[in-house]
Amino acid sequence: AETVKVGVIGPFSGPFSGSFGEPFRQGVETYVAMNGQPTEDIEVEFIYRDLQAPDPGRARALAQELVARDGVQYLAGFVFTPNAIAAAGISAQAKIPTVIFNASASAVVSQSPYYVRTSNTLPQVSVPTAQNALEKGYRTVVTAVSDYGPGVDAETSFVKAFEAGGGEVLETIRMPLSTTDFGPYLQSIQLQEPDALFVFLPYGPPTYSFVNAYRNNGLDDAGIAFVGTSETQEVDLQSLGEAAIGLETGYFYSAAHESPENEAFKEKLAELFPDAEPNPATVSAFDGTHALYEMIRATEGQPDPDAAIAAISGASWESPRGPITIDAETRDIIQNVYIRVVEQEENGRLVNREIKTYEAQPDYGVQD
Amino acid sequence: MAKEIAWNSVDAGYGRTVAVEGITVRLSAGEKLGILGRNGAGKTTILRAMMGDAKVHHGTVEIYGVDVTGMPAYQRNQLGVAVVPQTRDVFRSLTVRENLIVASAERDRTKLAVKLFPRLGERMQNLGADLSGGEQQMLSIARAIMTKPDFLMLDEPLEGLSPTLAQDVMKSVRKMVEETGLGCVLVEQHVATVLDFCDRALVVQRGQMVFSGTTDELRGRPDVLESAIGLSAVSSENE
Amino acid sequence: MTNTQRTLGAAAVIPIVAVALVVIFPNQQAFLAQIAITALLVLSLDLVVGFAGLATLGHAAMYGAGAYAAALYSLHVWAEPLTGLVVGILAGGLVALVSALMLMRAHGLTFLMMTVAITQIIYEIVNKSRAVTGGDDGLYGIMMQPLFGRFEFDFYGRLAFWYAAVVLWLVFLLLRHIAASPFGLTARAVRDDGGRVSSLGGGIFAHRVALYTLSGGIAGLAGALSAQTVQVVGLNTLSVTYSAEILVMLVMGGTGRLWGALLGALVFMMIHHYAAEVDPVRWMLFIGAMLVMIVLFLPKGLFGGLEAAVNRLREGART
Amino acid sequence: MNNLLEVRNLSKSFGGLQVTRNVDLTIAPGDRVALIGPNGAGKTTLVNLISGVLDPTGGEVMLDGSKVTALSQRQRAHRGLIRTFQITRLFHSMTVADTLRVAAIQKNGMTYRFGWGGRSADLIEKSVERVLTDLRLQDRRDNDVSLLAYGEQRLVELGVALIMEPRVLMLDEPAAGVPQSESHIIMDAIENLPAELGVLFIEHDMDLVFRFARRIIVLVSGGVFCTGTPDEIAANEDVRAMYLGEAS
Amino acid sequence: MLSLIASILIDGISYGLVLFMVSVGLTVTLGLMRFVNLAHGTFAMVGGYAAATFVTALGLPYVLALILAAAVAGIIAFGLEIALVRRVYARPELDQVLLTIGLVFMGIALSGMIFGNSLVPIRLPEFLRGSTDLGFRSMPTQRFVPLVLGLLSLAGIWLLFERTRFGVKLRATVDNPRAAGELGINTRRVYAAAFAIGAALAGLGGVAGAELLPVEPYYPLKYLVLFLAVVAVGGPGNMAGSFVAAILLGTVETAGKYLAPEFATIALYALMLIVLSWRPEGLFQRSSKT
Ligand SMILES: Nc1ncnc2c1ncn2[C@@H]1O[C@H](COP(=O)(O)OP(=O)(O)OP(=O)(O)O)[C@@H](O)[C@H]1O
Ligand SMILES: Nc1ncnc2c1ncn2[C@@H]1O[C@H](COP(=O)(O)OP(=O)(O)OP(=O)(O)O)[C@@H](O)[C@H]1O
Ligand SMILES: [Mg+2]
Ligand SMILES: [Mg+2]
Repeated sequence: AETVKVGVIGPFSGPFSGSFGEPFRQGVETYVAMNGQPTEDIEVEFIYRDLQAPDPGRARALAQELVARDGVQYLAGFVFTPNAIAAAGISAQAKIPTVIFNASASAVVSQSPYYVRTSNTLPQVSVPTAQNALEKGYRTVVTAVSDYGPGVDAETSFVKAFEAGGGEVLETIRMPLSTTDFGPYLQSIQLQEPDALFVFLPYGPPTYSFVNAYRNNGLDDAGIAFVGTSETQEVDLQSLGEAAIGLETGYFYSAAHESPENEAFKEKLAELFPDAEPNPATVSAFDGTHALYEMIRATEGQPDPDAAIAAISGASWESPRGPITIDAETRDIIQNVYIRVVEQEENGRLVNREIKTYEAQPDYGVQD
Repeated sequence: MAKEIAWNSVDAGYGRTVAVEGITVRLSAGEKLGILGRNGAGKTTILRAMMGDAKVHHGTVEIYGVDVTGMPAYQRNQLGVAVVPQTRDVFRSLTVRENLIVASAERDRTKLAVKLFPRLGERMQNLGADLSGGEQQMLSIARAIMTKPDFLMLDEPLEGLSPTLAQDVMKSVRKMVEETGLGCVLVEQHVATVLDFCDRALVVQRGQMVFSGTTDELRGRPDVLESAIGLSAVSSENE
Repeated sequence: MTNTQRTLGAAAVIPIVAVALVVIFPNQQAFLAQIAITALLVLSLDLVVGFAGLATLGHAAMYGAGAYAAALYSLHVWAEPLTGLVVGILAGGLVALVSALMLMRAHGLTFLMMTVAITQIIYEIVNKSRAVTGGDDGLYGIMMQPLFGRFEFDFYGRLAFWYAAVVLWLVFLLLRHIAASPFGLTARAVRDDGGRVSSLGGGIFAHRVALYTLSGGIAGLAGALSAQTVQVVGLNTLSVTYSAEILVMLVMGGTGRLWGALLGALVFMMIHHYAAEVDPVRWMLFIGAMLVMIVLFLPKGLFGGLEAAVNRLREGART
Repeated sequence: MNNLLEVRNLSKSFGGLQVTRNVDLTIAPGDRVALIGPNGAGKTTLVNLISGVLDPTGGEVMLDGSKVTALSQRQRAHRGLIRTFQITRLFHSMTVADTLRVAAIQKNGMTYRFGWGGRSADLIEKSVERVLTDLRLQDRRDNDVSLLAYGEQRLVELGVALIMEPRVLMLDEPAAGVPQSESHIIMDAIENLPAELGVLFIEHDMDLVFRFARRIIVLVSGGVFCTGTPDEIAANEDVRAMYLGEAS
Repeated sequence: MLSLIASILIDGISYGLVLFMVSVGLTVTLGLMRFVNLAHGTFAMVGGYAAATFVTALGLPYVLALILAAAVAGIIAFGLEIALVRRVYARPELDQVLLTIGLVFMGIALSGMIFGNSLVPIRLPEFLRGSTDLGFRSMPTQRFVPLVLGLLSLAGIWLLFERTRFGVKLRATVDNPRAAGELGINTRRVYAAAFAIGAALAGLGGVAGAELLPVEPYYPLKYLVLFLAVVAVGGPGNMAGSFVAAILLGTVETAGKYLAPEFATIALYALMLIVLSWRPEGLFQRSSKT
């Protein structure tokens, strides 16, 4: 059998390994375990390369080395926008089809004609979240986001959609990434008495501190609703504990999504990785692997980048998250966005219960 | 056990270099030993070998018959040896009082120090770093005495002291030797002081022991004084 | 060995190593270019740490300044590489000069924290100026013109490597010359006891400012090389974390000797790269243990250890 | 006669402690003045005030008739006011020759030269050689200063001052730690200095003071207690009682 | 207006107390011992993991877990001191940097392998959860933990290091280890004890501050700058200085968050820059009492 190599670049160690690196690997391996090899005589080999944090220089060097030395036909992974953009030069010039598992700035996919994305963009989830806020009758909001690319994208698109729907944004706060004490922000938001608070924070410690501070500073008692996106994602959910119960968020994947595809996926994942949580990043990698398989099958394992990209553009399939499509034009993902509420199950575990669906959401794009 | 300290054919130095060779000398309680020699002859190194600051390449140093060659300095001090280093080494960030307290074997012997050096009494709350050169020297001497040693090694203790004070210090040390049976090693540049104060003397030249004997014998060896210390007119100095 | 022989010998090392690296790692030239650029940055750091005796966690401020300046210059003014390098030098030197006026009276932990503060402030400002810098998404779209109007930057990084290696080589020779000069000797004196130099009529503040600015200029040069060869500049170029990483490389190699900077950068990057390749998850354990071992067994860093080993061999050969 | 150095009414307090009290003194070309006094009398402090290490709380320092009180230590050094330190301060990572070179570089304003070569570089080498010879340190030229015996470090400390070709030289216990037998090397070196130089030195070794000084200032509790020729001072009962003791 | 100022002060001081608690151990190891201990956060993290394990896995009461966590951090540090740290006290600061960074890397990798790469919460007991009503506003109840522990450790450390012979011995040893040994001080023991105390305090801080700085493998690197800032601004080795510095930094950052939300970080670092330019030795410094 012939071997097709895929280089996967992501944070397999470091502060982002828990929320991205490990889920990437779990998603890939779960897909392979469920589907075997693409065809009988093609074997896929995944080569993992660690890239802990944004570092375009290393990203480019790793991509170059994977292509030139290791002879990979495909690249995949990428959590951070600058890394994805740095590798775009290699992808474009060496014609390497690349599946983005996360990097979420709208501009990423357009950087190389061989880029495909199976995660999401922030406008994609923020716009429906804003619509939902309007539908719930919130008229005034304050937005509080971490001051970095995704945060700014989330804020910009939320504000635009919310104001377009007739809502009023009282204040937009961008909190420095290094913030650890969110109390003061929440206290000053409380003074403005908005109907709701729109939030976007990176996974892990900031989300944990923020959610606790939201509860402990009494914003919920004051009736200021929490409107979030990825804050209750599965990797953090159990550690958030009681503080998370009742929080409402809009995002593209919930582990509690009810479908046979999701059940099968979760079952296999639990079998392979007993400690793993089914996470949005896991599903993005799972679907990304599906995209890779599609391209490999279409080209029969031969290096034919244009045919590969043509094969995946416009493709649709049923993912564990629900139905998804790769936009034929932009090669970006089109997917449902679900409004979920955190509930506690019998066994004490917390889940994101889906309560509403916004179907087939495109990337709404942001220009700032 | 005999109250004595001893260097037994000691070769000592720093790192791989050897600064003194074949030093053999014994000192009993109540004795006063002087060490003479030119700059860089190795006088300080001999004292350091006793405290473990110089590396002993060969031979042993003993305190009360115990071979202390590998022992940490604090244990040697607790056995009864103290040193007043040439560089004084006062704790610059500690006050004078703290400098004294930290060295006190018993609860608070600072009164003794003040009696010896009234000047220190006026500077109790000053940091070591702010003392004048002579005051630091006083503190260094007082501090060593605070540890209640049986043997006191003084490395050029008079340097930087005013003539009156220098005389006072030597008188006090002499008194301690006589009253408490302190053993004393004195490294001094002033040949006269050594001849006057010590019972015995050691002369080192380029790391070698070139003389060991009583000070009276040394007086009769102008050749040693001439070649190892460079003094031709000791007698006139001494008058 | 005479002095001239020694100088020639030293001058030959970098070209020989560069050729050897290309022969051994023919398909990893983008990575090799990274090493050369990092070595240049660590070299500039040695001026502050080794020659001025000041530990800093803010060296990335100048590196990043050079990178962003060169990137903006190529995007908006002229995409010619060599003038871009000059822009990088000026930007790094300027940032260094301005911060030196605040920094150069401090030392120890105070100095360290002031460099952190300055770097963080610059970082925040660049992060907030998204319209100009791209913020956290990075500044991209850089397309360099061919070098000397003839040599194209290829995606394999072949030109990038040789370009960076030659710059590194020239700077190294320059710094060796400076280290032995009256300026360099005074730097060591200022490091050992600045107050003593003032008592001899030396202006230590001005001297330190000059040294820091020189170092900043070279850091800026490294930044410009990075911007031109990677074609994307990210906020990581301005981070305290990156400053810490290059400091680790320098100390590991050995401070104050220039060679140590080169060796530290090369060895650290190689080991990091291959350890992470062998075990992308647990390589930090290995690197950590390696650093501990180096401290315990090679007190003068890798270069000190190498030197000692060579001396022992020589002595062995003689007897 | 023009005074090289003139100190008027100089005072210094640390907190409540007055360490220098209204000191007046002058040094003329060719002067060899000894500053003596009990420990803690304020001798080193006075040198620190004159050289600019410390700022006075009152009074003036004049060099060549112009006020330098507001100038830094560095600027005063440039005008030829050079001092040594009671506890040696040398560059611990350097060899003896390099230490002297550093001083010569500052002296000749070559700090910002990025290479050797040129006539001034020869000048530097020559002056380094001369001082090494004068202090009999030729054997030690390539030794690290931090590894020298203390007495030898004192010599280098002096060498650093000499290479600066000072006009007023202030020495804080230059012979402390140097054996009696070798202190003449230091004194010879000072004696061989150009005659028009003014020298102020602090010393507790009375042999040296009386042999070398032409004028002695006795400082007590921060103030000038008396001034006189060596004979006058030696004969002064108060000074004997307070400072000199039985010796001499 | 008045309530804004009150809010700034309340939030600022309570944040400052968290900062003090997480850096108090470093004022011992870096400040007093002059050991460039970049691994401080590692010991804080060890304390945090230990407490989380004691509470969650063993079901011990919070307060007991807190004390045991400090002990665990202290004991581990004691072992490391004997095995590694004591070899580098006399070495240049940069060697200490390299060693402790090495320890940090190893700590990160090991904790990731043992506890996973996500954060581990320390479950609070009922009486510390939720918020406390202050009349005009509310405050997280948990913040009383750093308040009480902060004041206790400030007093305890001050007594230990300024008022006991052990404290003077430590300062003497740091000042001049050779002279201290020659005066009969067992310098090794003094150092080992001080290092363990510093690490135990770090462990305590790791638990007390866990609501804001949650425990996870990257803890030691992520907050390093914060710890160092408190010590530098306060003046190394000065307990009261660190305390004031922590409160000051906390209050200024908090004021920034209320008044100019986006510039809170810049305000913090600008303050640091100003204080350190004005007082290079930190806010407080020992001097002669004349
Ligand atoms: N720390 C050290 N490392 C290496 N060599 C040293 C060290 N200290 C002293 N030496 C060398 O050892 C030799 C003896 O030095 P030592 O200090 O014992 O002399 P000394 O007789 O006390 O001289 P002095 O009268 O100047 O104090 C000298 O040649 C000196 O250079
Ligand atoms: N920074 C300071 N703070 C407080 N007191 C100080 C300071 N500096 C010096 N002193 C005090 O001032 C007095 C004079 O000190 P100085 O060093 O001038 O004495 P000196 O005459 O040189 O003595 P010696 O002969 O012992 O060297 C001393 O008592 C000293 O303790
Ligand atoms: Mg000596
Ligand atoms: Mg003095």
